[in-house]
Amino acid sequence: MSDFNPKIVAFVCNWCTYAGADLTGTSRMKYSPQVSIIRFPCTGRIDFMLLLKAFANGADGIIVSGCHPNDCHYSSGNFHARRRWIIFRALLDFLGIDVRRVQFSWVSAAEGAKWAELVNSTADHIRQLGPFSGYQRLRGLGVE
Amino acid sequence: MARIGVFVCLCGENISATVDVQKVAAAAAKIPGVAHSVEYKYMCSDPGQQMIQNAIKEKNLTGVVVAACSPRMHEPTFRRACSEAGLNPFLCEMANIREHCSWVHEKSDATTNKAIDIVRTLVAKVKKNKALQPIKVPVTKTALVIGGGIAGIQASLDIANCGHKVILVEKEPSIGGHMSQLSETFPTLDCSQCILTPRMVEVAQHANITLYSYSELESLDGFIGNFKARIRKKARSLDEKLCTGCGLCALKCPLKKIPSEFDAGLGTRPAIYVPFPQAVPNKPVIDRSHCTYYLKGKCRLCEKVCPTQAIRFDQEDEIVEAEVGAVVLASGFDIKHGDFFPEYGYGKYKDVIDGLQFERLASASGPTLGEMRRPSDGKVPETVVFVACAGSRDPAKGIEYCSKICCMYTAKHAMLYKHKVHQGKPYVFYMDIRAGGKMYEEFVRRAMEEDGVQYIRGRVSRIYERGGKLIVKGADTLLGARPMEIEADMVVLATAGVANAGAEELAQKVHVSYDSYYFYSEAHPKLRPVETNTAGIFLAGACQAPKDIPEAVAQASGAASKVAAMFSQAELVREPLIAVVDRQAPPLYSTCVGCFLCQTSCPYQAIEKEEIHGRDGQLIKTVAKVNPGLCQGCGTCVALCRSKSIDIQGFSHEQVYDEVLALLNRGESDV
Amino acid sequence: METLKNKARELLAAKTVQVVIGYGRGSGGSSRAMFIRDPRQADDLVFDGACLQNLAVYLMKPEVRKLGKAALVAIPSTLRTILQLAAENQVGDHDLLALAVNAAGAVVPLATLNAIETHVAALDNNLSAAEKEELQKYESMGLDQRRQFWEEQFSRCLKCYACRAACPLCYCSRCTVECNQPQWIPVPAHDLGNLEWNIMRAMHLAGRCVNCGDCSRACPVGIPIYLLNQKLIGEVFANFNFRSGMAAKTDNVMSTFKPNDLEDFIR
Amino acid sequence: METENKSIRRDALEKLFSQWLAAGKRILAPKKIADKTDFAWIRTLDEVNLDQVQTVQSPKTAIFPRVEELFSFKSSDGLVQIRDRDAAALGEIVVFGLRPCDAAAFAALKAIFTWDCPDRLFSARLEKMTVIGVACARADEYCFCTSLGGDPGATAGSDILLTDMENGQFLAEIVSERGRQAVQTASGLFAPAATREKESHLAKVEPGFNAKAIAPVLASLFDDAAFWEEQSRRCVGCGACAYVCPTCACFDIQDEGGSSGKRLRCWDSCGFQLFTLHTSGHNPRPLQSQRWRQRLMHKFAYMPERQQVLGCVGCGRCSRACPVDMNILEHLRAIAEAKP
Repeated sequence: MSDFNPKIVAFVCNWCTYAGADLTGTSRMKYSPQVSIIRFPCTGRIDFMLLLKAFANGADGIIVSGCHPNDCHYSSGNFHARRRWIIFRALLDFLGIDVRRVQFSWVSAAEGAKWAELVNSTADHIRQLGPFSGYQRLRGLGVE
Repeated sequence: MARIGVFVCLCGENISATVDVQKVAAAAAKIPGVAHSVEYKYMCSDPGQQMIQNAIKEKNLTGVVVAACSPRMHEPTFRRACSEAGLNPFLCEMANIREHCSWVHEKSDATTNKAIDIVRTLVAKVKKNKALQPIKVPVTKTALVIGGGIAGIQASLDIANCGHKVILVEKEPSIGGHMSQLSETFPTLDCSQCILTPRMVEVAQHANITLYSYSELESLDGFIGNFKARIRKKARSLDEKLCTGCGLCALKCPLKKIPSEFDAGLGTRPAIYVPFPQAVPNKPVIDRSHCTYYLKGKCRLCEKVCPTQAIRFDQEDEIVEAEVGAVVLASGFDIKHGDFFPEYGYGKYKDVIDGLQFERLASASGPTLGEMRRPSDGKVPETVVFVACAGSRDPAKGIEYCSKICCMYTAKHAMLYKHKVHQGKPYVFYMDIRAGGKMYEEFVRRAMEEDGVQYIRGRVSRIYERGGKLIVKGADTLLGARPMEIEADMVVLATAGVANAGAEELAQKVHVSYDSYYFYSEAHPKLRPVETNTAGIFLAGACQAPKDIPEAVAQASGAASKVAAMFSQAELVREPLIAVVDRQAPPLYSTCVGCFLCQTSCPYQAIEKEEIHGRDGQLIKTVAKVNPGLCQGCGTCVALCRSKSIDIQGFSHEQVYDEVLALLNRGESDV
Repeated sequence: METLKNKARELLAAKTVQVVIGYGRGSGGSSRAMFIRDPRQADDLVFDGACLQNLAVYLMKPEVRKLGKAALVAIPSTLRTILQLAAENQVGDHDLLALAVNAAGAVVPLATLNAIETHVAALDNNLSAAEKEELQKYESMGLDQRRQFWEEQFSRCLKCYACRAACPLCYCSRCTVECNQPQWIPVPAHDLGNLEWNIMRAMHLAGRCVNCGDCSRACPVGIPIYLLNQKLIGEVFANFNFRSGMAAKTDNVMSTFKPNDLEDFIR
Repeated sequence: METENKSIRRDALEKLFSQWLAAGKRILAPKKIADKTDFAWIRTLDEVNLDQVQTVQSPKTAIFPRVEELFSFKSSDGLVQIRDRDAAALGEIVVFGLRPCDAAAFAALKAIFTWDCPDRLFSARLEKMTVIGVACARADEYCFCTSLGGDPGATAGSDILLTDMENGQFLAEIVSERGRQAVQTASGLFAPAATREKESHLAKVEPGFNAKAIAPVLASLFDDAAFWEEQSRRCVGCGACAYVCPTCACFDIQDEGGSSGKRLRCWDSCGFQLFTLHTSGHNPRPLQSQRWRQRLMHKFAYMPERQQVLGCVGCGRCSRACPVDMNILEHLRAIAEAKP
């Protein structure tokens, strides 16, 4: 699957990870262009439905990233998000949906290097897993 | 139909070096709804901004996407430019193709395609942007300061001196707090009351300050700029207007032997009393828990002797209501007392005292008039052992933090003792000496070198009495943990600084968060140290954590400047990027079903209950309502709401949903 | 049985309640909900092993609410539903009278939420051994095996929303599936739409579902959606030590957090 | 045409199936799935289960699929191209093992889809459908076909109706031209019928009420809110009844995909409060009782009036599928006996 270029969507919070990704840029660190960022005020804002929409629309992988515990700009948004993810992951796994497709992480505004590393390793990982056909094949099924 | 303008920036070569900007602009032009698409060398430059403004007018654009650097860099720039051209600033978005694209990828088609993806995503978003108006919240320009210690006094004076009204609430009969109990202050050894009492008087006389002493906050409702406070004025049993503070009542009161709070229990006071001579206000209060009349129904001697008939035995507590715009919490701290240290015999041996008691012993206005006489027999102690970290930094005692002030006041105590008892032998048991601060380290050195205070590094394990002496058992860890035993005449424990007994209750009344030690939590440990997470409520002094005087004063002034800044405009103007609860036409009124899960998730108590009543006045339903004064726009409630009845402006369901779809669906038109 | 009938008569006669919501005889020996407003109808009340429907669903139905204060014949899951509804501000204290039937067949009237709490606390509210065993069966499957199983199941989903309608905790006046700006869940009952609907349903019931099983009983094509609820009931308990429907006042487990929540999946 | 009577051995059906499949026909037949039996696309005879009284769903999906594509669209450079669904490309379908009530129901669907303007795709699917019914040997308390003019051995709507003669043979009544063609292509499998007597092999369904009486009563009951509330009080407003119903034809139109996608038609139900909700927030049928009334009115008053056909064949599926045991037969009896 070496010639496979995965589509990866990153849902990140504005205050930590988005700023961290900015730092990656200002530090001119390089990473895989397969990942594009969508900006949210806080990980607490990220609706699990959006992750499903990303998969349904052809995402092979997803990164969800925000402030480290206790660093949340809104003090507890990331804690609420974390609790939601715990349950969401359990459900996806139970439904046979490969949770390795979603990488959760904390990347602070100072961790430009971590962001680059996270994106590259995630891209490699998803490349190994191949296209998320298990989910994408659903599109169109059940329509006469 | 949307008419979006896309403005692709080359950023010199920062973007164009790796991204084919012509291709990006061309692709953007093909995105449905894009009416105008150009590239330019420096979009943020004046000609660049001019270019955008002209396009807005000529092509009458309904939205703008600037594909350039990070919005964290230039979003304000371009939004301002748009609004100057008559386009609502919130109809402008930035596509970050520099930090998130050109700078992090090599020159390639993939990089250009990603830039196009980003632009397409932001075009999809901006199509769903709504023109938003800044939120304006009216401000009542009166501040409520809770706590009349040095922090509360400083904050009150600073705010009042900015020309704003202040209501200062102090639960004790007099303001002054712990500082008024201190003898001298480190590192200058100037008399505490000499520097404090002028400030107290200033408070009393200040035209902008209303002082409610012997009063407590009953409740606080409302939100930033618009709080409603209810204050309980406890009955002094006295008509303050008539009372001249002559003190005759206290003189004649038959009870004299009530332990004085001010003297930390070392001195005594009558049942009707003024805590200390320089008290502000200088009006007595009857301690009903001791007064013979209240206990036995007879006496009323004070009433007879009062030249102005000011005594009011039947006086009741009074509730005063006040509208305030901001609140400063300066409720201070306390120190550990009582049987917290059984191993040190504290509370058991009269001559094992705490730091505050020593302050009173050393104070010229104290029970011994400043003479160094030990509590038990009034003898001058020959040998005094000072124990630092009594309780602090001791997980076993459940207090893991450093109380911060002890190192310094212990050095001060040892010095004061030496200055008063020249032949005396002061010893200090310590763990580490933390003397960070201007002239602090020098101060401790002086204690050691000039005043010959014996510093022993080690914990005290036990203190017990033997032949009229207090035996202090410890170890000198610098001498290979050599066991030490000192025969002392008096022991002073630098007991841990802790939150006030009422700290939790007060926090819950005003809805601020606190840590596991009941010290109040600041909004951000570094960047917002004087704010709380509840907008409009600020912190000053030791209610946040143990502090020395200069720190408490500095923070108080910081809080005061926050309040003054808030009061400097007629209304608060806030970005409208906040949550809103769905409203509908009758019969539905709102899709909210009022489960109020959102309420439990909100870090800012911004979600209120709103009752919707029919014409007949009868309740139809209770739904959530976001208080725009409190909401900070995190959106946690939005993701939690099952019926999607809460949305957040600027990151709405439609906006983020369309972003996801646009990012992943490359139309045939582009690339 | 007689005691139940008598209780119903007594409550209606004394006008303590305006309606008794209970079980009557249904088609083919089944049971069905009945709404008794006239003491004389009380004779038709039945209570036996066939009485499985969670009648709390009617507490949220305007047509029933307008009848006035109700006495509700309550099986254990109904009682827990009432508490969960209270925790979600949908029913208040003294809004209704729950009529529990204890093992001995005696009627236990529970007039306050507090009384219901006490009653529920004494019951076994864990997943049954059989339920755990069945979950185990699926958890031990391979990922792909599970995917295929659910794909086959959901491919039969009609999107008739009987699961939603039968669930007393699906009381939103506008369900997310009814939002079309944006269209969160596709309206058609194709495989993707069915999967998304079922994921959303399970997520929205996480930390709330009391495992009454009505969703699955309601499903005309027999999709075992109770498995999803039970899975999440187990996860919520294992991770957050929380069980829904035990207290009338509780911060919902999914809208609160603990600083030390599981973290090992986050980089 | 004149009905022709033939017979076919049970085991010959296997051959029949393989011939159909070989000819590219798809077969929709009752199949056991877990503890339920429902129509499914099957490949072999042993998948088929004819023992059940009735399937969960009706076979209407053969001509009115749960979700079907009407056309696809693509927009680029401001232009939208639409590609219509190619009706000619639709494959042949054999519906096997449905009950006489279901066969009769196709007439009701046809009446709706060809009423004012004939539905292109529906008509095409109908054209390509062969209906092989199997008469009812058993019935249950939910069945009431006989109250509505049907019966367990009725041939109406079938191209061929099979009756299990309980001796390894099926009586095959060839009802239509399409039936005759089916027999011809399967020559050798069908033999002349020994007997045409089938009554003894049929289920008995006692008429439950007088259908004629219903329509006028309904009209007079329209404004009797209390009556409908009483009937529908336990209804929780799901769409199960409509989705399993062989004659319910309400549908929704949905576009999926952004700049390029499909327009889909999918089932809908008048039982949903959303069904009649206006954008303004106003809902002409805000109450479940009104939606229940609409369901009955449409089947027993509006359709007879507009399409001269009843919207119900008495299959009893809605009663069996209902999570709260809304038994339609019971309710119809109550209506027939109601004194307006």
